[in-house]
Amino acid sequence: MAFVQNFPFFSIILTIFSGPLSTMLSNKKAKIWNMILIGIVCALNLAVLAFVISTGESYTYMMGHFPAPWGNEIRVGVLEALMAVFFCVVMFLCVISGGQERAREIEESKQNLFYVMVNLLLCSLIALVYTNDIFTAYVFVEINTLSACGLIMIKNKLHEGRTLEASVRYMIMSLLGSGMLLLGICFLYGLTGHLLMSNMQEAIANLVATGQYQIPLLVAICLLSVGLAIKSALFPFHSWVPDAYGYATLSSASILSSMVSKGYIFLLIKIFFRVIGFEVIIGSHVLNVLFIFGIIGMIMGSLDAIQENSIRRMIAYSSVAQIGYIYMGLGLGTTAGVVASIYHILSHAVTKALLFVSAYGLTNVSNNRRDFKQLTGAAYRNKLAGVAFTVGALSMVGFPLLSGFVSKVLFAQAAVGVSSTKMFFTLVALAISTILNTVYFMKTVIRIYTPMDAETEKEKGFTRITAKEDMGKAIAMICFVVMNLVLGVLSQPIIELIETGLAMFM
Amino acid sequence: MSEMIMPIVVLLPIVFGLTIPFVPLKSKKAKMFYVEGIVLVTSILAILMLLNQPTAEFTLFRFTDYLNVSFRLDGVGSVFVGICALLWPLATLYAFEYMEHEEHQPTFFMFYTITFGVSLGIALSQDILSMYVFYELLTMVTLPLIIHSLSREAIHATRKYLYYSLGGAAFAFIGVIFILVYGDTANFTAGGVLDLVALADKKELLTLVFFLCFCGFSVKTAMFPFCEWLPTAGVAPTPVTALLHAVAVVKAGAFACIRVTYYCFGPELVKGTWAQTVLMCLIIFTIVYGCSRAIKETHIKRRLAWSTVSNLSYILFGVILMTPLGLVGALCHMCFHAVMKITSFFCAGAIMHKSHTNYVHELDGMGRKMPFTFIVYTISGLALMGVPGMCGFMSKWALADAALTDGSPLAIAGVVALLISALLTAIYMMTVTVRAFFPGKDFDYSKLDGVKDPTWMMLLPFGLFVIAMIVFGVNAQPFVDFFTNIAMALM
Amino acid sequence: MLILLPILLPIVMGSILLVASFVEHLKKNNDYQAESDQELSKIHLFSVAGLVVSAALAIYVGLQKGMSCTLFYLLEDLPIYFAVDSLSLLFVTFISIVFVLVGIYSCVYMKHEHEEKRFFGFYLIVYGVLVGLDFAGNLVTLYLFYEFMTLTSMPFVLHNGSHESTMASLKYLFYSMCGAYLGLFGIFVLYQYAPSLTFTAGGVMSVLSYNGNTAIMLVAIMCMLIGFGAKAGMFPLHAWLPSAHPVAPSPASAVLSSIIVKCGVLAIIRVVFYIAGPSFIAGTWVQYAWMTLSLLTVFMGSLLAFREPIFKKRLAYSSVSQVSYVLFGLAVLTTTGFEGALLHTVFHAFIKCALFLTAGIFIFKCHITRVSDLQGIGKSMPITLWCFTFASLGLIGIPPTSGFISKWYLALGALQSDIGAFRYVGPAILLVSALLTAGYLLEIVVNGFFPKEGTEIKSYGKEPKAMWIPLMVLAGLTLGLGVLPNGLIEFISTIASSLF
Amino acid sequence: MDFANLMSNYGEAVAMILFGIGFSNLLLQKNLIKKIIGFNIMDTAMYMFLALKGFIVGRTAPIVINGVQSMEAYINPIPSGLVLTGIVVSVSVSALMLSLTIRLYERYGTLDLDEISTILKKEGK
Repeated sequence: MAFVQNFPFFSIILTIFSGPLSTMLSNKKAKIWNMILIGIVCALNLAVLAFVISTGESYTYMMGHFPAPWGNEIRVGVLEALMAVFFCVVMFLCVISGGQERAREIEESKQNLFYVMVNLLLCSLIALVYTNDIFTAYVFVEINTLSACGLIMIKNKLHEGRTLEASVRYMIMSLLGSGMLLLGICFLYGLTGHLLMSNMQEAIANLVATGQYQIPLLVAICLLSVGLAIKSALFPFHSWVPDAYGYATLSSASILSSMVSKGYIFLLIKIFFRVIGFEVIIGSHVLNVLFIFGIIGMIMGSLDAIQENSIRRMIAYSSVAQIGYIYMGLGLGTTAGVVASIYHILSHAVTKALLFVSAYGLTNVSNNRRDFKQLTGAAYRNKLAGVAFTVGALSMVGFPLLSGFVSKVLFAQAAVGVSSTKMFFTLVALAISTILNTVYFMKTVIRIYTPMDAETEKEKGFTRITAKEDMGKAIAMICFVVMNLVLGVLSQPIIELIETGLAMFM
Repeated sequence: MSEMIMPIVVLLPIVFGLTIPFVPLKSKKAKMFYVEGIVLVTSILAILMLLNQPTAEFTLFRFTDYLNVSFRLDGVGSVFVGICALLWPLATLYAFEYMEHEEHQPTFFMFYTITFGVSLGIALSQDILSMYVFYELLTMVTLPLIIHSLSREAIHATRKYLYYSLGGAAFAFIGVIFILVYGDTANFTAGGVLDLVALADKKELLTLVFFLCFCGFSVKTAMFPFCEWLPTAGVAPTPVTALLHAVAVVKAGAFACIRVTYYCFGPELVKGTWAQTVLMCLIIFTIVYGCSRAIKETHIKRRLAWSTVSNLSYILFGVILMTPLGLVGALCHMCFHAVMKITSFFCAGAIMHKSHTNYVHELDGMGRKMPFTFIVYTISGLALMGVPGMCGFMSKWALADAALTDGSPLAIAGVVALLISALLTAIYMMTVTVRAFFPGKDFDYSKLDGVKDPTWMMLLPFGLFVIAMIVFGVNAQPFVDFFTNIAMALM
Repeated sequence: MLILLPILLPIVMGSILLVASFVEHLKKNNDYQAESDQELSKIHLFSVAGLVVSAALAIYVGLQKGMSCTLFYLLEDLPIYFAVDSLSLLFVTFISIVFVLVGIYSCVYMKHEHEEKRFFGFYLIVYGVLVGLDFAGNLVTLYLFYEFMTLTSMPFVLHNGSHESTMASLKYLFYSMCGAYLGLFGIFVLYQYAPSLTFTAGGVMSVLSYNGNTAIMLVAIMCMLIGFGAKAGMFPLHAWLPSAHPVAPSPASAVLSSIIVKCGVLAIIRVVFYIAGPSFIAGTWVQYAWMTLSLLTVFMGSLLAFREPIFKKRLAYSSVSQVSYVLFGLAVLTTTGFEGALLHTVFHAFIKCALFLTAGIFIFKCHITRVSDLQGIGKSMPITLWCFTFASLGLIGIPPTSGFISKWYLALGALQSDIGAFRYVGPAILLVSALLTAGYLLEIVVNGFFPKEGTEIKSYGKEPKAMWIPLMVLAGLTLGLGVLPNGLIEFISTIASSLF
Repeated sequence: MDFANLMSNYGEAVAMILFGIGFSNLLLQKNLIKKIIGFNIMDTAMYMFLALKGFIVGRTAPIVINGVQSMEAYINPIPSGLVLTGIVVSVSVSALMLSLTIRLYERYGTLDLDEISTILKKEGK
């Protein structure tokens, strides 16, 4: 066994133990340690990715000394490694981007606790990605939820009440979701007698072949899908999103929007492919339900966003719409659709984080007021943020050369391959949603590029800042923009990776 | 290696355009030379390319294995390249004088130049995806040009433009995807890329998709009911309205419609279906509607914009006839209308620039003060009306010829619409002329003191355009032959 | 190439005048100053000489039967082509006569209208265009000159620069354009279905060519009739005439009313008899519609003229009515009717020209525009009023004036034809209209010579020579052609015989 | 409907009913404490379900006594383990929720989430 194969486990262990460590460090040291840690984890996962690509096949990694079907396992394939690397990178950028806000908004004494949450979150994400054991997955889902909740509620001087309320709402929704998830897992366990994904799949294939327990199986599938859908804020379970994303501190908001919900979706995809089998899922028609809600979400999210008067809440609503895209892709029920969804996970993560970071950059120079009126001319006050926001917005709109375009193409192509009703709805929904996206994003772009005359600016006490004054954000924005372009222009290798990864799932 | 010239032509204005705000040229004049230089070099290269007619393709980059951005020059593309390459340097020259007193000149010229490159990109695109990419880019790079003055009106107009354009593109996108998935190849092929025998069971669906796609692209061409944005966008500086909203942007829409109809879905698929009927009805309605609105409109540039709406639908009418002759007519009008409309817009711009008037009723007596401008305006008006001997007549002739060869009742209705629109054109163009030259006996000319003809930078383009209008009108055969050659490839 | 000379010469000469006027404007910064007498006489000499030379050339060319020339090709199958035939000769002759006479008349008249350079410039150009229209050898060329005629004659209406004239000129433009585009529609259709657009006596249609497309071709021809009928003042596009004529200078109204409306007739003749062929529309709904419209116009025009108090407007309505006589004569599609129509074309040109010139003299000398102010005018200007009287008699159709002959032929043509009730209705309406004509014209004569008692009779002095001589010539022609019409009738019957 | 089947699995049925009660409480109750109670009921129901699944009548805990090594004698230990893990999770979640509730109560003096929302809106932050 190659040494590299240990790395996934190492990264989980490293992150989980760095949590307690961070509590003991001072704020500054905690920050530096976290940066290093994420860097290391990223490097480890990169090595894993390279290894898996070079061998061309996935491997399972036994935890402890019990072999399957009893022990706990980690499974590593191309897709898992890719997601892990990706999450690390985005996490890194999200954390460095929010330094100023954290210093300003979070109480001095609680700042290092933020890093604990980040550690736990990263740990749970990586574990979710790699695990081969469904109950382990459940446990890490809960850890994920708890740490995300921590990120939202962390003592925020500006909006304490809001964040508290938001985190309660978030928790309640999540608990509903995890309750259903757990029930689903119990059902499956009861049906199959296994917890390891590969074994479960065999058992289920057996069940399907013999025609036994069809109804419980269907119930289990429903419970799992709905549970994870609730947790990932699929319409209509999105009521917590705008508050949570809109009032949490910058890093939290970008982390939550770009990764937490994506982790759940990835888990769902994994369950579909690795536990239940995609054929069975397609046969169960659960996908149709997801598809419908995905489409409604796409439209409703955008409509809400249009009415929104605060830039952050607008971006949050846009997330709801984008989650809708992903579920719509899943709902198409083809591999191409799933590839598109996964690609959109990447593209949306990059774009949404970019939007949050740049939106903060813009509100920072507008007295932290986020209603649109105050944002007039913000792009001149913070030029980099203006450009970055524009890029993000264009990507959301599906402008060619940016990542959003490629995922749109992939969705549409996937849609053309399926039955005509679904295809029709998908294409029309894509078109309408594009228009709606245009409406609210480009409205904002135009707004921030409309100059405010110097006097009013002075009167309101708006400042101008350059990129150097907030290096963290500058670096993050530049990196996100570059990633966006890379995803938009050089999509081929990434799509291929996703496809091989999915093939390994089968 | 001759195909290398294609990316150069496209990228040169884009890359050098980006440098305009940053070049360390102090004097205004030097900057002017720099801008004009870029445009001229590009135009010359473009024309060289047209003469050279490279046949090979050039791939700029790949999205995926089968999705890429690549260039190839073909007949229809040549036409569009030709229009852009010939009009842009003149328009730039005009813009120098017009923009004299405006702010943010470097930014303006930056986007102005980039737009040139992007338009050429549309013309040279080899496949529908590349075209779509440049098409979207065009929307974006023209955005700052419309919003230039940053007034409330301009912002409103820009938003409208943006929503309409991107909304249209979103529906056009559906068609793009279908072509990518079902087409034998994504590259433009005369007669379409769909294998109708193999796709026999999908005909209905493909027709629907064609309809959506055509509607999508026709947003830029301001087909009813997607036409409101064009007059609103008239708030932009005149060189922009003239060049972009009479030539590049709207013609890009028409060009895209031609591509989609004749080179992607193919006339064979759509001909005789409900899609053709519905589209044709819309187009015919637009032809008349645009003119009627032009008559009602008193703002001079918006009036011309409505006239553009109507005239663009002439082109679409040719396109939707789905016959080679129809394509000939469409291409004719595409070329000729570019010249005519850019002239009238430039005149309007010169008038607005020199006299700071915006409304038609304020133009009384101006003809005496700006005789050259108004004479040119009148000539362009006559051409638009389709007086024989001017280019407008030739394109009308070609379109009517195509429609009557087709012979269906709708096509004949289209011809009637053309003529009604010509009459309405006479009304809204000639009233201005007559009132400008004959304001009434007691007109007090002292009101117009200080109003005079513009300088050579504006007059030179005028002169050239007038010559062009007459030459095209009197000797249209070479053009028609050229277009016929293109269209014959469809047979 | 000789054929081009009479077309281009006046156009070039006119352009020279226009450019000169334009340059003058630029130089003087738009402050209008009346031309000096010396300058004026130069202009007059230049214009009249130009007119005479071109007229001579034009008639010479007209006499060269079968001369033809292709100028250039708009498209391969769309040549700008000129050819001379007997019809061209007929038209070009009376056009030239009228133009020269009116030209001479204008030299005096235009003194009080200013901007003479511009007037004569356009006057020459219009003449060139009209000659071009006559010599047009195919439909497209005809259309080209037809449009140019509208555009170049528009400045006549605009001439005095008042607000009403602007409005009237726009009305003129839009009506003409509307007509032209209707015509263009027909041309589009004929281009598609007719074997050729070149004028051929008797029409170019063969049974093969319209097989199955008869319906649309008939629609097209109807469109062209209405369209070109706009210029000829035919209902429903007649309304421009009464607006345009009163505001134009009188020589211009004379030309508009006697010549330019006839170009509508020419275009219709070319379409019906040289493209479609009389047999193609004989007995179809087109013929009946055409007859109905023309008769309606005849009656309506006379009626309106009868009620009209303004002199020039009354004459304009009279033109509406009289030109439709011609159209009715054409519409019956018989040899006699056709002869009558052409005769009436020629006669009406002279008569109406004379009438307008009279009106011009009244305006010039007495500043009278209303009919009621003409009481006793015969006392101070007997020559003018006598000429007017002869012309009126001609228009009414009282022998031995020429009008009688043409109306005789028209009525005969109608009676000979096979057109159902129209055989009798037509002549009856013509007769009623003639009575109305007598009513509205003789009223002036009677009042002029025998003023009502108690009216104060002003003395206006004598009319200038350059004005009454052309008038006399025209009145003389009215009478002379009535007495000795044979040559003309023979000539016209050769044209007619080639068509039927 | 095969009620016999239901009767023989009455334990599971009860668990499901409890789950439903807990779920609806969590979803519908306005009072935060009642919500948390609902959550606990829901989770407990789940553990009951798991424990029932893991128990087979006549078998003993998987600890080798008297040298009996036959598979038939023992139950599978994993469900019990899962129950334990689950309890840990739910306890920590409850703790977090309670602490959040306390902070909200301190701040707003009410446990009604909707009221809190109204207050927040009034504050307008």
